[in-house]
Amino acid sequence: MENLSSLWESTGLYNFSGPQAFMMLVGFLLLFLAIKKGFEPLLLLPMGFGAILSNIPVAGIAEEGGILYYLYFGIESGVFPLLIFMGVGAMTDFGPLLANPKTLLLGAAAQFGIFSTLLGALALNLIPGMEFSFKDAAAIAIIGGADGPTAIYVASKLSPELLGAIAVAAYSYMALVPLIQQPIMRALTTEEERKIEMQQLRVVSQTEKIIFPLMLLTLCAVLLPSAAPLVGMFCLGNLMNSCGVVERLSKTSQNELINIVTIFLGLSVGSKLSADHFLKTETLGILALGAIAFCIGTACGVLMAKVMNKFSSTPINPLIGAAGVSAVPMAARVANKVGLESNPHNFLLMHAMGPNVAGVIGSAVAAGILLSLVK
Amino acid sequence: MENLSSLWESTGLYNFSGPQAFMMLVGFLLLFLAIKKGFEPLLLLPMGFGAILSNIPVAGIAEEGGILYYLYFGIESGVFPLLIFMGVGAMTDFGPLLANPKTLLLGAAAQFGIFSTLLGALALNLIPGMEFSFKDAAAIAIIGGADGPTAIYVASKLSPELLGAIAVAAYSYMALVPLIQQPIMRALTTEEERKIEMQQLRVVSQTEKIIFPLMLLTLCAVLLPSAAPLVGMFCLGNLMNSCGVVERLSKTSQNELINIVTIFLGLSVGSKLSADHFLKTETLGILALGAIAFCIGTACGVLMAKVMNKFSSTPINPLIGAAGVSAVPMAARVANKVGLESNPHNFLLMHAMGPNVAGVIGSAVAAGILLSLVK
Amino acid sequence: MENLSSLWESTGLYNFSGPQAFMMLVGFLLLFLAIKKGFEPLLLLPMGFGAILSNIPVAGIAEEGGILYYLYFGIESGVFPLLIFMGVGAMTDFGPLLANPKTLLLGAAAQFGIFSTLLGALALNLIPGMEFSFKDAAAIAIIGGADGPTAIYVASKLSPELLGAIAVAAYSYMALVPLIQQPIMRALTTEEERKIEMQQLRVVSQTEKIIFPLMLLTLCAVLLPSAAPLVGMFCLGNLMNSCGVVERLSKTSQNELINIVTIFLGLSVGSKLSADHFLKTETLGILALGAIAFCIGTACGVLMAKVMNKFSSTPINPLIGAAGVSAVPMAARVANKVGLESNPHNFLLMHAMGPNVAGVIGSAVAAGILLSLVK
Amino acid sequence: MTEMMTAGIELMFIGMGIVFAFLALLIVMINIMTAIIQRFFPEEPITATVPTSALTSHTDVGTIAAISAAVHKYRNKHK
Amino acid sequence: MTEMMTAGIELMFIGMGIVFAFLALLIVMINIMTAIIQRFFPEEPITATVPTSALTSHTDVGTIAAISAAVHKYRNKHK
Amino acid sequence: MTEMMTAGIELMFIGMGIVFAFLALLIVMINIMTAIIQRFFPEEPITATVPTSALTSHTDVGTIAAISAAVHKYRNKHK
Ligand code: NA
Ligand code: NA
Ligand code: NA
Repeated sequence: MENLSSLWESTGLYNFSGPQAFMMLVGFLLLFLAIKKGFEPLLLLPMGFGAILSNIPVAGIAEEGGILYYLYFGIESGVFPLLIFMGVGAMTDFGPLLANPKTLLLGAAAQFGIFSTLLGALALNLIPGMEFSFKDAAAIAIIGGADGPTAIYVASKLSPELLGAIAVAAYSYMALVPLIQQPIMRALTTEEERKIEMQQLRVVSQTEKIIFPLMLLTLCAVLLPSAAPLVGMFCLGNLMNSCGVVERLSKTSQNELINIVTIFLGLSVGSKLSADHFLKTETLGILALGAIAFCIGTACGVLMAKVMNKFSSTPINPLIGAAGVSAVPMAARVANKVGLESNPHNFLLMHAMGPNVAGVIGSAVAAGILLSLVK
Repeated sequence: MENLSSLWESTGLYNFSGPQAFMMLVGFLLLFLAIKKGFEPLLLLPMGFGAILSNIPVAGIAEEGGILYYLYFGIESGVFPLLIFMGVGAMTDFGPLLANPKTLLLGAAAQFGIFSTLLGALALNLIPGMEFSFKDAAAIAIIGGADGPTAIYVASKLSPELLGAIAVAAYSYMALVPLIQQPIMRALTTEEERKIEMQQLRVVSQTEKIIFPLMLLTLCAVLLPSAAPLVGMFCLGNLMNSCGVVERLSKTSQNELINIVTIFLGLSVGSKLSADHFLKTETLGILALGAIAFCIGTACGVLMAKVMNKFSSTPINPLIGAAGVSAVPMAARVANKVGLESNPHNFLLMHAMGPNVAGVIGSAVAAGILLSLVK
Repeated sequence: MENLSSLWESTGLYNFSGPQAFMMLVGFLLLFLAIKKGFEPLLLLPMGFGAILSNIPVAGIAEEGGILYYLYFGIESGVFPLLIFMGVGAMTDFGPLLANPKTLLLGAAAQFGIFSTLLGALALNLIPGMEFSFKDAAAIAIIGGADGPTAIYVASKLSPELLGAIAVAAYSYMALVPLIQQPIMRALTTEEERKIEMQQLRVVSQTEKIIFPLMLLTLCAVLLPSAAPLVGMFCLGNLMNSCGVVERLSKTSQNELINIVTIFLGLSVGSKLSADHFLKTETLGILALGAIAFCIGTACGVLMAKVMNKFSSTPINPLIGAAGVSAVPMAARVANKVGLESNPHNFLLMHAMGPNVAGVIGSAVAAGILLSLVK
Repeated sequence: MTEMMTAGIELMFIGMGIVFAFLALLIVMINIMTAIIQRFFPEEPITATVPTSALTSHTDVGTIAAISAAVHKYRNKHK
Repeated sequence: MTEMMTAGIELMFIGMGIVFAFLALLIVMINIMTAIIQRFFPEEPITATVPTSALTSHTDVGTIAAISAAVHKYRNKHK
Repeated sequence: MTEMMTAGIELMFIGMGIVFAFLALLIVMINIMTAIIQRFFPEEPITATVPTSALTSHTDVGTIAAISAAVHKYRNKHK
């Protein structure tokens, strides 16, 4: 009967701690958001499942010898987020940006969401129970970049313990972009501004699309090498797609490879949703800061667009500024939708894709700055 | 001429040992079974090839620095069998089981094949030349689960030296299911019983299919966490498929990912078919026990179905009990075939799929019990 | 302002060394050759990109902790080139070779390119500034095999520091095969010889195609086990394709798996194009020797074919001898093209595929000899 | 030796007991789940979101073909 | 230096010798194999070997299930 | 604490400055690139660059082989 009692002592029931049970509920909540609400399901589903698996007592799935322990090495080494970034690069069309390069400034402005959040995180230290180091603050700030792989890459380098909370915040708010952005966009623009029609974009030649990623990479290598891993893998994916001579590599990086890595990445990020890392007052701070970061980024993008519209020879609809936060392609779609409400003949989608991919570049640049200056 | 003699000393001919040559023949036999007899070729072909490669003298393909040495880490860490289990989960439809949940008992009964084989292995210690530790016995017993990835996972944890023989036995007998099961099924049932028609299964809603894997995982986490890695990855795959929102992940896990891992898994398992591990009296014991395990599992399933038919309000054809051993979907097809012989209008296939997937759950549960109690 | 100066000190501009900048230019040159000239783009594009990434100062992408550092392990362990070889094996049809087995001798003759280059490399030691060890010489010689994965595999075992230069040379000359081979083929054959029509090849049965890779592997295991990793993985891929029972594994190895590994392999080889390894006088020697190796291999193949034509009962067009260097399928196409110029009704392509795949076997055998005798 | 056999027999009983208990509990849970879902979340218009996996969608093609073939045959026979 | 060259020349002869010996032996083996196969296992109808396995066979399950369901339904209707 | 805030504010200004500088420089570079390309390399017929490689070209081999076989057959017939 010794066996029976040792069996009882090996049950989850005997070993469950309250926090573990709570974290499993968080995992189920993420699954619910992913499946029923359609919140970024490609990442939140494996992430939620990883949270459940890693909080099962006794099983040790996220401890040495468990599968999530081994998979996590793909994040620790930076390989997983960089491969995802390569796949995203292969899916990205720089055409709209090249046709209207000044929209890059909108992508720059929206990064104020990152740096203001950094200040906010440092300020939260005033509240008792919150304690963020400078590195933590920088890792939290990157949520404002509204770009999943960038956030995971930076957090894994600067503040691995906060990785789970940061990834959850980043992907949740990316899924909430329509809810978060619309009121801000409406509040900051007049009906007249929202009606502004933009000139049709010129056709961009294949040569330009081939040269651009190489130019971007060169600029990055020369001026901001700490952003080179992110920017480099993004440009590699983009070049594989635009050059047209390695179609089979481009397709694989956009499909099977990114799918496999997405499953592994989601599971491993979820394994950082353990009770001792997530159930802290700090997590509430991170969630709050993330929401604020998205709001500030959106606002800055819209305001920048208003300023540019004043000085530009061709009209600029301020709504496309909101797409500068990245969150490709949701933010661009929101701009399109809000624009259509004011002027049913005004299709802003392609115009908003410019600032949208500019936002990706902008947040990779900001990530490079954080990685190089925060030590 | 020093070179010539050193070359001669580096030939296989000079270095071949009898056992190595014999194991290469075993490898060729596996290839023959896979290619000409159609025995589980997806696994036996790479496994047989791995056996050949790892027994080539001098080359050291399965030794440190060789490719099979590195690939084997995927088994040692449990990652390969768990990823295969995830893919199998994504291919599994729990519909028939949910429509007729009491067939779970058939999947439970068939696990007696596992535990009786455990006793058998211990009893074999009486025969001189056989020496099985308790762990070895448990690893051999899992062959009775008739489930490839489960057998490999458990054997890699409890008795890595027997892994090769266990995997060969498990997959060979799975391929032989039609031959093994039919006489037992006929012997234990009457013509009348085989003619029993079952009620058509109700349609199962998508919500049920989404909730079920989560419920199964929760139950497993609460009661038998040691089974959680296996059950968890299986449920992840199943959920990815049934939820409908991550189609690209589900497809990749069912196709490219499982294919890649199958090649690697087969090769690495084959690398355990080395002369010193396989050419022992014990291997004959393992092969004999494996066959007995399948027979006992089948018999218990059928007998359980006969008992249930006595007490059930709706009729149960005892043939579907044989499907409780897993070996998806061959065992279910055998039940269907034997049933059709007695009653050409009686299609048992979908009814047998219930106990069939129940057998997968049952053997994962049994694996958890072995992993948690055998130390 | 301390931050500003530390930022300046972290720019690439501040840290660039001349050699690094030069190597980035080499990377761009490889991209240009791949994209604009169509030189083996599947490998030269990721390789060129890897060269750029690994020479970005500060970023440390190829140093410990960087993504290229981790990916390089796939080359160090031999896993990447062997997986590529498996995929190539799955794409290879041994039919033309089996229909006309004596063309194997053409593949043998062309390997003189390898062994004469070995001598050449040793002779180059006479030139001041060049210093090749015996291992280096053997690694350089394998360029003459005109087979990418074989060259990378051998170089990674014998002379990892030269890997970058050797891979660049091998792939560049493979892309240049039409330019290199045509003048040699014309110079060594008469118009009459080029007009020779060959008998149509018999149909080869599936059984022969299944037995052949197994026979080849066995012969290799018995006589030259050091070639077994290369030959074995090649035969595995070929068997998976020809046996017809594991179609899903065969397709995955020919598509997604080889694509993923090609991206990783290219990037990691590129990471060996660092300034300190590549910018040496030796590199010029390697490039020169590579070109010579291709020329000698081509010439020997053609001459061997002329000799065989003298003694053979059926006519042999000497042009197909040039295909013996491997460089599948470019070399075979060149033979076809040159043949058509002399006799517009003479289609040599399928006849040249025999020596072409014979060249792959031949260089794998030669690789085995080098790996076993050079220490 | 006999000690190991005793332990083996004990494990056999415990093991089969747990397997049965676990799967029996699962039956109860499934029945509860089905009851709840059928009462509170009755059959949604399912065909909106249908799981399509590479393998199962091949089946659909096969399925429709099979149905059509089977029905066709049956009808011909019973004319 | 000269020592290395000597070793290189030796390796060249040995190497080419082995390459030719190996491939020549392969020719002989191929000819034997072809002779045996053509005599004892003449050209089978190639499409004979069909893959059957856990992974590939899900389709079949669906197909048979569909037939069974269809026939069942049809029979009920035409009773 | 205040020290950290000061550092944070400094980082904010430097960071936004660099982001703007970098992307503004990129605008200039794009304009230069576009000007150069439109003047010196005007819109080529895009389909020009065709992949040629060991991996993708097996099909081509088959194609050419098929053509070759077909032509061969044709010639034989019409001799
Ligand atoms: Na952004
Ligand atoms: Na089972
Ligand atoms: Na060759």
